[in-house]
Amino acid sequence: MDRLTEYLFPKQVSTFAADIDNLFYFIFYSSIVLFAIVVLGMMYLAVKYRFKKGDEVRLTSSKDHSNILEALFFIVPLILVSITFVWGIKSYLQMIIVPDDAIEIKVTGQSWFWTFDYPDGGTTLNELVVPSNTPIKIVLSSKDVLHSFFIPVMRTKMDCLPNRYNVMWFDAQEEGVYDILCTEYCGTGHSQMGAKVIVMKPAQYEAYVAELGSDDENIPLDELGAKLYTKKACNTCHTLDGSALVGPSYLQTSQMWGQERVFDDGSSTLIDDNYIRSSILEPQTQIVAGYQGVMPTYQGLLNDRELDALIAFLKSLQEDSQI
Amino acid sequence: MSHDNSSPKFLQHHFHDVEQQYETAKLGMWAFILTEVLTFGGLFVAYVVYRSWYPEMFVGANLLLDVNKGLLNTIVLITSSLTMVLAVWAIQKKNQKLSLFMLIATFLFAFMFLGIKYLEYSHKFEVGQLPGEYYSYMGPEIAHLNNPHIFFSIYFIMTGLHGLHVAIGMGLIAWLIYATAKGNLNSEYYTPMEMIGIFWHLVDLIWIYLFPLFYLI
Amino acid sequence: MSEHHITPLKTYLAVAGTLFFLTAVTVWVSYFDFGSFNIIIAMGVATMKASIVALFFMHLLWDDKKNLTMFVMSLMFLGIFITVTLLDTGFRGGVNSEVEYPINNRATFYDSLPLTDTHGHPVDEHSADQHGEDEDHH
Amino acid sequence: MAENQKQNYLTHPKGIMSWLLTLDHKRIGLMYLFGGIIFFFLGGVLALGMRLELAAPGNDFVSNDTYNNMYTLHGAIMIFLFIIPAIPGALGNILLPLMLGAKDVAFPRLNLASFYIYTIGALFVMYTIISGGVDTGWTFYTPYSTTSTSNVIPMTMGIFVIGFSSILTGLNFIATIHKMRIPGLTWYKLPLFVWALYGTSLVQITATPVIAITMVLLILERLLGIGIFDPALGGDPVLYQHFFWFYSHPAVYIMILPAFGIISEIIPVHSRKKVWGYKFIAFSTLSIAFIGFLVWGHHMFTSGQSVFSQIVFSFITYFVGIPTGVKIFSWMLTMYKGQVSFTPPMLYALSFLFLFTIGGLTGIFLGAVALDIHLHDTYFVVAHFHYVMQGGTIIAFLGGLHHWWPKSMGTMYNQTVASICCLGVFLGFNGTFFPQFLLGLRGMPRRYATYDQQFAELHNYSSFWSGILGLSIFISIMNLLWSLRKNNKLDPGTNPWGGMTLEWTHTTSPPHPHNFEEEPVLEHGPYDYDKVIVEPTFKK
Repeated sequence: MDRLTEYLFPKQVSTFAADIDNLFYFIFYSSIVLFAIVVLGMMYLAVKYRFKKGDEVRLTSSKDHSNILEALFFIVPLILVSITFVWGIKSYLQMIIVPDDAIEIKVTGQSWFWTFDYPDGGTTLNELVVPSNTPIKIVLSSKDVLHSFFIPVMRTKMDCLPNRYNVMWFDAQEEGVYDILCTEYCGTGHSQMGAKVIVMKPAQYEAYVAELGSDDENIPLDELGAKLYTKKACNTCHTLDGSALVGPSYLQTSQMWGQERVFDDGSSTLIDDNYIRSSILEPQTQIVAGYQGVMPTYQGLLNDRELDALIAFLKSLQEDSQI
Repeated sequence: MSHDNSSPKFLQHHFHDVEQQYETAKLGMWAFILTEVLTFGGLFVAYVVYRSWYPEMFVGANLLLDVNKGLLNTIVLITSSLTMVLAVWAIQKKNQKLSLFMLIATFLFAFMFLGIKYLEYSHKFEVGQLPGEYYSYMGPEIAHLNNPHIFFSIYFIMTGLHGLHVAIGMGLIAWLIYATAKGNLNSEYYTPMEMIGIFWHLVDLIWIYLFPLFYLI
Repeated sequence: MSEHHITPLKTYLAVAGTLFFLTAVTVWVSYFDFGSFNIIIAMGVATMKASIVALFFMHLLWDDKKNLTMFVMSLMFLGIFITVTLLDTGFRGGVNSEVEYPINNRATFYDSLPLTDTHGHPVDEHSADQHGEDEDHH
Repeated sequence: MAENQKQNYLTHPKGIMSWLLTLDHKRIGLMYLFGGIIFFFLGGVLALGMRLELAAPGNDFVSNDTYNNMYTLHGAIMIFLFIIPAIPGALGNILLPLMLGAKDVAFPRLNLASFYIYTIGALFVMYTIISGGVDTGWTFYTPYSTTSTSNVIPMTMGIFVIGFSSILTGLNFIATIHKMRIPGLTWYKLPLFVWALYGTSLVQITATPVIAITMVLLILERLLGIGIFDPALGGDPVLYQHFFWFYSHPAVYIMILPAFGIISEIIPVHSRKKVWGYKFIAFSTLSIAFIGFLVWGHHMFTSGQSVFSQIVFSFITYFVGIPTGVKIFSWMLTMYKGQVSFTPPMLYALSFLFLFTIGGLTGIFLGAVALDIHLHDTYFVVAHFHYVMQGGTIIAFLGGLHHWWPKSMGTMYNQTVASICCLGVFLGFNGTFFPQFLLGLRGMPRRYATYDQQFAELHNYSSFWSGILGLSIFISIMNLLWSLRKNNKLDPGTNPWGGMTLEWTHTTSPPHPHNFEEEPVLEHGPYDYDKVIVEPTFKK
């Protein structure tokens, strides 16, 4: 049985998860009964009235209706779907009506990463940090195409629309790190557009939010760059091992430092600090030959020190690989 | 399996009699009208939804349309509907000449409709009241309103599709003129004229709604 | 096909007369401001005109009722399409008010459009040049 | 008479032009069948390619972009070029006039035109594939479809064009069913397949114009930026979804209703028993067709439409379930006190009952808004609609093909091979798609080329069985084609299953070029196995 439930739902973390799972099991067991009636009935009738070898073709029964059975076909499913409908709506209202004391976090989808804006001004990328046992109101929108914000353990999901807000909420009951997935198709990087939700104790959360953005002053540039590489979701499209994903690998760029890079319009330029900087801030102006111009601009998402840090990190890769 | 000699040559082999063929054609035509209504229907939905979202903009933008030209076109189209129905009436009454005259009149009215539409369109093009991104008109009456380009998108698509139907209708009527002049259509067999007539009235019927929606309210 | 119903000429002329009359009425009414009643009156008159065209010019009055059913069905499905879509677009803000309106009610390309006079010409020279460049860009 | 018996629509008249310009509904039907099977094969190859990529978590076989192209084309080809035209266009065309006792459909020239419009649409789709594909998903959601650099315009043009073919077939069938029946063949004496085609045709002519105009608006949105669907220009992407699903939900019934019709024919004939609840089946077809227009919003439960419409759509959705349930019980009870033969068509019909019941019941899960929010756009949905579309429509199509093959081609396939293939299809299908329900519950999103390690085992299992499914379908079609070899003709009087409808009792196999030697006279209802004995005859 454990083995079986392991294949069904993931963990129940939000307050309404259990209710939704119970709704599932209610429909599931009713369906099993209906399904058994159809399949067993079908097998029984087919075998019992089968045409055996040597049987004679004869006139068969003219029975083609039964008022009791027909009434049952209507009434039993009608009762079951009525319960399902009411239960479905009741649970749904609970999922859509946000408690008044909820903390509001803005979530922005962009091809192909998530930005989270906290009430006190901090921002994280691809890592949503929330306090446990506290209602969280998520206000969704998108910068380019449709995305959909899905947290399986919370049993909730909502599309992110460009130029329009959508709202969802949850209240996590258990600390831990859980998956966030994009479920509305959004192009090349759709399957990699994942993020994590980190549920912390409320005190830890307070500390984390207060610290956001302030810890980067004191670490060396290339270490900060390494941190930003995952934190700012560069790793969604650029690898460190030379293999090409959506964009060219950092390692390849690093190894070509100081050499010519050819673009898809036939022009070329030397790879240097300025080139890296402009390709982060204005990615659409020069597109490396063989790749698609799909990278979003990071204008406003990185400060000067952070840009320097990424460049330092990229340069350091070459030295690492030579060792 | 051929029909006996008394059956007319326009009767197709898979029908029993003329009446069945006529009724079938008519039912098919009405099924086609149903699809036409729903094709325009999609655009009506877009109109209703955007009107409900931008009520002031719609009121402001339809003041930019030329009511006189719209009214003139309404009259032209209703008249052409009348001449079309009289063409069918005349051929039923075995008056092929009158029928031919009425068809030619219908054709000319249709041409007139498109001509007036052309004048309207070219004025809109001149002042930059274009659909979508090409919209550039920012006159004092409209500059403060949001997204008038959506109104003009819907206007151009709906009247454009309607104009396309008028043009197709003209092609069909031209063929009717040819067939009537040659005597292929007569009081015994005028099904194509009646079917094209129904199509033509549909074009009129749609304009009856487009006129107030865009020019008046 | 002589057994088909032939409508008297008078009927057709009377129908056309009514159509012209109703057109005049709807234009006349549009010069008065009745608020949202203007829409209702205009649509009511249009529906009267459309019914007359369908019943008389398109012969639905005398035809096999199947054809009428077909036509009414088309209107019914169109009605479903409009009403049910409005159930969404008219009630977006029902529970969470953020959802009701777009974030920006004005498309961004308006920011670069110069003001024009009623002939579509930019109001001042400077922006006229810019405007010209914009058009080349397309 | 002897000479007349040799003459059938396949051999008379002769020559390639006589096929290309034919007005004969049976030949047009065969051309549809031929086209449909080619695209079925193409869509199937794409599906197997996708399963190959998904057999392991990483990008092991193709890149993300290639995968996105593959799943888009798989969906679009299967839906627009195979399932929607295949049953009405092929089986419907061949059988409808025969079942009505008519010499042809109401508008034969329109019928041929609609086949060529289908071909033109198919050419657009082929052009899309050759010139680099399209990666938006078959749903073309804006604003991705308005900004994607792939070939959205030729693909949407193709769908626009194919829409007209579908509309013309629909209006042709409606006029045919109303006006071309022989005297005495009243509505309640019609075979249930005809009722199903009637329901289908009504949906076709009512819903298809809306997809046509939607595609036009989408193309204009790309070309002119009209701002109706593109949020950057003030448009609303959710409105696009309303437009799209106003067609595409009823389109589900364009796909499944003819399958219901086929099953309603196969089960009574092979059980040699009067069909259970004729009027219930007939009217549930029409009520499903109608209710199908009111439920499109259940594809949009996470889109951000108003809470009010969520509730309304969820409520109405359940009303589709009731008539569908009535049908399933009626098919099951038809076997009661009959003489059930386990022929290949009957085996397909029984697997249909099994699979479609799962497909239908899982729809109940998705209709409950709260639960759908978790399941939306996951593999649960993928599994659900494959159980309905493949487990329902395609299984019924294969069943119908096996049932009417001797009638339309005048040959009999190897029944043992056909039965084994049916078993292979059944097992392969369940093996492929059942694990996907579990994947969906775990939260595996659809349209992913790569996925998390936790989903690997079930995906791998699904991929393995998809090979068996593909192979079984391939062999079963080859088995049908192999029967066309020389000297395998059946006697023209053959009625192998003891069918009672006009196409079995009043014409030869394959039928006469004009369907019937002389106009049939109705002697009994379509399923009067309690009144008349029709011996199955099987002669070479």
